Amino acid sequence: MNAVAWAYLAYGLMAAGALGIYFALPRGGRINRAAALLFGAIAAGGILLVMYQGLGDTARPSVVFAVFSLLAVGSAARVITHRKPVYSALYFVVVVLATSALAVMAGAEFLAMALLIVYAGAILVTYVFVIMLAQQSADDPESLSMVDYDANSREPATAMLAGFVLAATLSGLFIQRKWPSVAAIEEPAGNTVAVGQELLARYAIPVELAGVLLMVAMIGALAIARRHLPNDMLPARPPELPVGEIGKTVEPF
Amino acid sequence: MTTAPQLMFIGAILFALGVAGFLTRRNLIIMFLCTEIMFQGILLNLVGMGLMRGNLQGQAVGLFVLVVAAVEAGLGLAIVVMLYRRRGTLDAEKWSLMRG
Amino acid sequence: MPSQTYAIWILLAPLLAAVLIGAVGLRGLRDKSHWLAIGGVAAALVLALMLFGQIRAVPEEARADIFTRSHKIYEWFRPGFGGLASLKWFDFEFRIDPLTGVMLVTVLSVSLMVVIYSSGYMRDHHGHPERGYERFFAFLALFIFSMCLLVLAGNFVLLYVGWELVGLCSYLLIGFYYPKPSAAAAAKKAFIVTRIGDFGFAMGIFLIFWRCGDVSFAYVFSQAGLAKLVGWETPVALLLFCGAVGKSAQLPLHTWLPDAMEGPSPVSALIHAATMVTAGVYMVARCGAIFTESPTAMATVASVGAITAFFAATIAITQFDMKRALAYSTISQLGYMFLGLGVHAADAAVFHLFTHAFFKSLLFLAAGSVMHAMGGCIDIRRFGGLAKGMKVTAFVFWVGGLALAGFPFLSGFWSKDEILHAALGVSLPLAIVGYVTALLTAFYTFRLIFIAFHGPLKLPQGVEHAHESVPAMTIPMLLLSIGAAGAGYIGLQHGGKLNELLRTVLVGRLEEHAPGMAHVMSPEAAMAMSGVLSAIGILSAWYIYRRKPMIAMAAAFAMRGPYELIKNKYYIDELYDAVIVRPLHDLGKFCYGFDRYFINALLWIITAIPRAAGFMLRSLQQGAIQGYAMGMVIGLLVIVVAVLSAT
Amino acid sequence: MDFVTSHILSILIFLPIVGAACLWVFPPRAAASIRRAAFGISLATMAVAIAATVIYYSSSQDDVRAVRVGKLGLVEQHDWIGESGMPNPPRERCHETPLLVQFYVGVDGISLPLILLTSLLTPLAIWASFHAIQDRAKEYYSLFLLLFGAMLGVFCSRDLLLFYVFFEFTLIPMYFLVGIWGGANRRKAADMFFLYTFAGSVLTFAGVLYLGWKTYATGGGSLRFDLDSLYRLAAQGHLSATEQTWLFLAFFAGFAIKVPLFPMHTWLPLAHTEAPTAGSVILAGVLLKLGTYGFLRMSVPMLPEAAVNCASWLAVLSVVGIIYGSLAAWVQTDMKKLVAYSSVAHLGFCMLGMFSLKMEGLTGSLLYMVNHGLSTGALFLCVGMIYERYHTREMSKIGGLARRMPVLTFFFVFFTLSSIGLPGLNGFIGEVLVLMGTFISHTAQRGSPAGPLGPLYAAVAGTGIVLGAVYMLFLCRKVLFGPLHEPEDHAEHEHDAGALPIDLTAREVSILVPIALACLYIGIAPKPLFELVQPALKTQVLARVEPAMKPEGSFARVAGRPLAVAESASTERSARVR
Repeated sequence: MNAVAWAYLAYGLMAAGALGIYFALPRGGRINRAAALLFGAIAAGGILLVMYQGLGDTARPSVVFAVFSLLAVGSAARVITHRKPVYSALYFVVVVLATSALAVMAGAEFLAMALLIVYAGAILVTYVFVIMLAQQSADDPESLSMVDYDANSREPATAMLAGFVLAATLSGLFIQRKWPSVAAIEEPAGNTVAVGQELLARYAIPVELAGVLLMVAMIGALAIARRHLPNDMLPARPPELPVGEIGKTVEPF
Repeated sequence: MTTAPQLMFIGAILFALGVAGFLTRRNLIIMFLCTEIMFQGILLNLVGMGLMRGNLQGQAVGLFVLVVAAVEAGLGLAIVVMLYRRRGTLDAEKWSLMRG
Repeated sequence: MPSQTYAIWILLAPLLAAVLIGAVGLRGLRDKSHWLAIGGVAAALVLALMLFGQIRAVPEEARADIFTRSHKIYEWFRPGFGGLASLKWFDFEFRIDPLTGVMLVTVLSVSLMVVIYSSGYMRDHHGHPERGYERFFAFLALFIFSMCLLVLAGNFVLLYVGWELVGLCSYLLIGFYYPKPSAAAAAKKAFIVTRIGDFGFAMGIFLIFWRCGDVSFAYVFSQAGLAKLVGWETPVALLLFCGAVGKSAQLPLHTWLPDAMEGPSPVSALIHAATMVTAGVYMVARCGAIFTESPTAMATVASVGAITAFFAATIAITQFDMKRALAYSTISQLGYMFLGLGVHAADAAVFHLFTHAFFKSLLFLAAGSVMHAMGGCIDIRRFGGLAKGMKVTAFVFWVGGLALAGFPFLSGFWSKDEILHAALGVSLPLAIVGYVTALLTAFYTFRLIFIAFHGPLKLPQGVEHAHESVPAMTIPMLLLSIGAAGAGYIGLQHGGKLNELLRTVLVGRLEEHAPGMAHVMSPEAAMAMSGVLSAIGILSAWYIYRRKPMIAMAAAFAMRGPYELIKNKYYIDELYDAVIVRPLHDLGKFCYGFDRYFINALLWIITAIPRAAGFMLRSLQQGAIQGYAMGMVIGLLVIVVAVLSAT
Repeated sequence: MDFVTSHILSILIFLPIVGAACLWVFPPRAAASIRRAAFGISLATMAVAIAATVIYYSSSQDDVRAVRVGKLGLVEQHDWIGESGMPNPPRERCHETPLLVQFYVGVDGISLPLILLTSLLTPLAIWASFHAIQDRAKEYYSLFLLLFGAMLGVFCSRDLLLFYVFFEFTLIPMYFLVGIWGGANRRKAADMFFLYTFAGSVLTFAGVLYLGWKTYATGGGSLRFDLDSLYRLAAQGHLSATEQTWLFLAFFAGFAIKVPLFPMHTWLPLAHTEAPTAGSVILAGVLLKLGTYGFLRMSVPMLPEAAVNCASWLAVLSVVGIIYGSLAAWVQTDMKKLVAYSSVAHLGFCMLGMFSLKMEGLTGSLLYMVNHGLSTGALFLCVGMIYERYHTREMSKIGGLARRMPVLTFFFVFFTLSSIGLPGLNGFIGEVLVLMGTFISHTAQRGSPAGPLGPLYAAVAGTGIVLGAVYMLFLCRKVLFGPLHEPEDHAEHEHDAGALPIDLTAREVSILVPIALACLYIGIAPKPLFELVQPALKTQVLARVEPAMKPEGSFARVAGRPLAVAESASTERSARVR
């Protein structure tokens, strides 16, 4: 099969996946679970097929690689289709785990660990906290029923179309591409040391800037979250001394 | 021979999934999760590109992606909390002050 | 002492007085402010007399050189830079010659009298100064400074400076009683109407500058300067004459002068009779070298003068406001002067200017004295027979009136006769107009005198009895009456010292320009004729207003139409208002409306384009995050496709 | 000390800007200290400006004093963007066209009077705000100082792009000054002011870029914007007549709106009326001069052919503006609006004189800029002082103030007279020279070729003198003279705490006195000013325009007596020596 045929196959598979997610998306009533599963399975199979055969003359990934790939894609699909935010968050943990596994297999151990620590350890915890903060309390009877914006999607068809076109275009790009063969990266002292040297040698200033960015964000988050009440509920400013008419009613600029 | 194409393929699919989710879900928190999925896709792509080129720049830049993701999560979620306090809802469609 | 030092101090004395009064008058001097003014003007007068003595002492053969010299004080500003010729500065320079000397003496002597008079006039009957007393003297001193500057100026631009400054002082002094709306309006009118004339004057100066490249009298009136003006004399002279018309209140710009009587009487006497209004005459006399080269200009000057003289005299007959009547008389007499200038008798014109300054300021001061006694009333219908109570005032009014009427052997007789005689030599119609006007002059002057001073005593309401003014007012009037009676003897027609002296600088005496001119009358016959005419005028006034008052009324009734026309000053004010002022004001409104409705509408249309575009694109802005995200995805796809198709 | 003297212009420009930043150390409630500090900074800047003048006067080269030959002085030249001295890159690398923008400043006799004017008016304007501005003092005064620095920068710049940056930067503080501290309709006024002027100067920017590209294309090595190179373009014939015309129009768009020339003036009455007093003073006194200065410094010498060709059109617009502005001023009922329309008329005179392209007219035009700044600025101050007491600008509501406020009346009349060109005061000199220059423009004489205008223009514009007297005296009569008439509610406010006394305070008198003295000085003994201005106008402007003018005017040919043609030939050569 030539690349063009593979590409058309991939388009079909992407369409199947998009359909599957379309059926799986929450939209008020019952979900057509069967259709979702069917199309999802077709898409998963197709992904495997493309991965092993469609990407030109590259190395064939291992079974473990394939499993983690499917796990990542499937969990991501669940994140965007699950009705309950908490479950979405948990599925996202799975995505992160799978991704870091893939990274390990690609030789990026340090990045994989950082990914695990930062995402699973920090970011996801924040998400869960926020989800808990942002749900009605347990005494509230309504909290048991689904809120409207979780139960209903917004224009699922258009969104899926956009996602499909994007995925299809990118896949087509990958499939038709002539992949170059390159030498493996030399890492005499191991991946961590190599990445560290790379960061501090080539990216020293961006690293510093990233530190600054983190600090700014921290302060920003504090400043935003500290504000308890909207402005109009704050006590009024004390009245000012009477002044001349010029510049009397001044508005901030 | 590496698995770079496969990594990038999976990354692209993750990215597309994130986009689709971002477009269709209305819960602000889930939308943020979708952006995180997109980040994952990009990370995988970066790793793949690094492999393809035979250097470590992909991984190094990947770390910056992590930083941005962390910052985005911190600030974004703070905003979400604030917005939720104001209106008592997480519905993205309720926030449309910029409608022309 | 060199003559320019005199000139500087003549200027500085009144200027310092003005500045000092302005600086300390408000706090310290108050009702003693007049001493500074009197001191300054007296000092200037003494200096002017000394200067005049010096001018007279210049030997005959040196005159041509010395009198055309320019006395440079400092460099003022320069028009150009770069070329050699245009390196020349406009200097602050003086010209000192007999004309200047005569003007200075005239101006300063009348000024001194008026300033002294004012110290009595600007008070109420208890001797308390009026509000703004010190301001009055500061302005007066400033005026005297400006007038001296005008006559001393050695170039056209400096002449223009004095010209405008006297206009300013006139504005300030007419508006002295500024809370009175009519005074404020009259001041504004005076300034603006004269400015219309000044516009022409300025254009004339530009024309001279364009042709000659210089504005100094010393150059322009020299052979070289006049050579460059060849062919351009008529426009130059006519434009300059515009300025004179405005300043000297000739037709058609005469309307401001009667209104200017809103000012205090001393101001009317000094500025609007004796000095400022004669600046036009002075200027035309000064520029005689240009005017005499252009027959057209001379004819224009003479006819404008003659027509104005007659025209104003007719109005003067019908006025009941004593000062206004005198103001029209001033216009009429100024017309005589221009007639004189136009018929190549510049020396006679300046002579008349000289005598007129005395008798007309005397008349105004006397009118002021009457007004002071009548509690501010000046309408001759409301008082009469004042001669009994106000002997001095009545006496000086008689002297001034006789001089104005050209009664034989008083000053006005000599000077007016000289003008008329010269006119006879040039144009019979103009001379006839002049003689008729002489008759009218005698008539209206004595109309005033007989109504106001003779007959049964009649006083306006609120005035118990007519009492004579204080010595501070009567003494200057008496002194001036000496001048009014005797000033003519300085310049007796033939062989008069004054005329002799003036002729050394004034260009274009009759004989030179019209050698073969036919004399209609001998000088003696002309003299006799004007004396007879003035006597007829006086007698008829006596007959009509003392003997048969009904005649005046009957005549007025019989010729209602013409009477009303003349009484309302030929409706010229109304005409100007309807033809010039109102249309211009409406045009202003139109301009403002054009701004607001047309230009801004255009702007609205231009700005409507982006506004409409925004309105159309607005629906794209949904406000929802996902909408924007969709846009981003589409953009991303476009980029991907573009990259794809490129590689 | 040497550093100071050699960097005096940088100090001059940045002192107020740094000062504006320094104001922020004060606590916001310390309004009194803030305004005192702002006033002090502005006075210091004024001192620096005077020092710069003195240094320029004493500077000489080869025993020739710079001021005598109108040469540039106090020059500072640093690369700002790009570097100078680079060779022209090869053709294939032309997409890397190097940009060269310099911080290039210098003064000559054209800019110094305007710098002095700015540094006289701004401290006085700041001083005049002491009572009127109580709210948000820190923002107000720091914006004012920023404006000060930007205005000085415009007059000092010798690099077109630097000029443009400063030129545009003045908009920002002024926008806020009008928009925040203005009158009732301030928002609209500020928006209109900003958009109007900005729309024009965007087109100017296109012209600026084109000129920069042209310097590169003709071998300048990079996109240069320094005036020396730009002047050279036309002088060496690199700009065709068509190019010049289009560039002239581009510059015209920016400058004419700023001036403002009829019919682009409608922003001015609104902005003047709504701005706070000090804002109006600066707006009229200095900001309008940026436009005329732009014409004088950029359009005329840089695009001489276009200037000669377009002069009659500009003159027509100016003359229309003179009459139109005067008439429109006459029918106003709002004092400030009246003075604002008078600015339209006055600036018409200014433009007319400039485009006579004669020394007389150019000198008059430059002096007119200064004079208008002094007299109109002072009139706005006077109107502001009345406003602070009566809270109205309507002429129908007040009248006869001479009785209540004799001191104010004195100054008001004084500046009115200065504004209508009374001899002995400043206005006269400018007016007479402008009209004189216009009048004689058409003839080639005394070393200068024939200019584009003629007596007709002067005659029509001369009616503006009469109309000027009409509307200004109308204002005086309405407001100062006549029976006393005050707003009904005035008595209630009269005894409020913090209300001003009836007549002027010592502070207000001290604000007006320096301006009055300057008016008298220019009116009576302006010789030093002429010696400063005229050589500079000759070398910087006339020497560059005159080659584009016809050697002999059409009018003179008709008259049949061309004057001093031979004389002009010899002197013209000497005039071009720099």
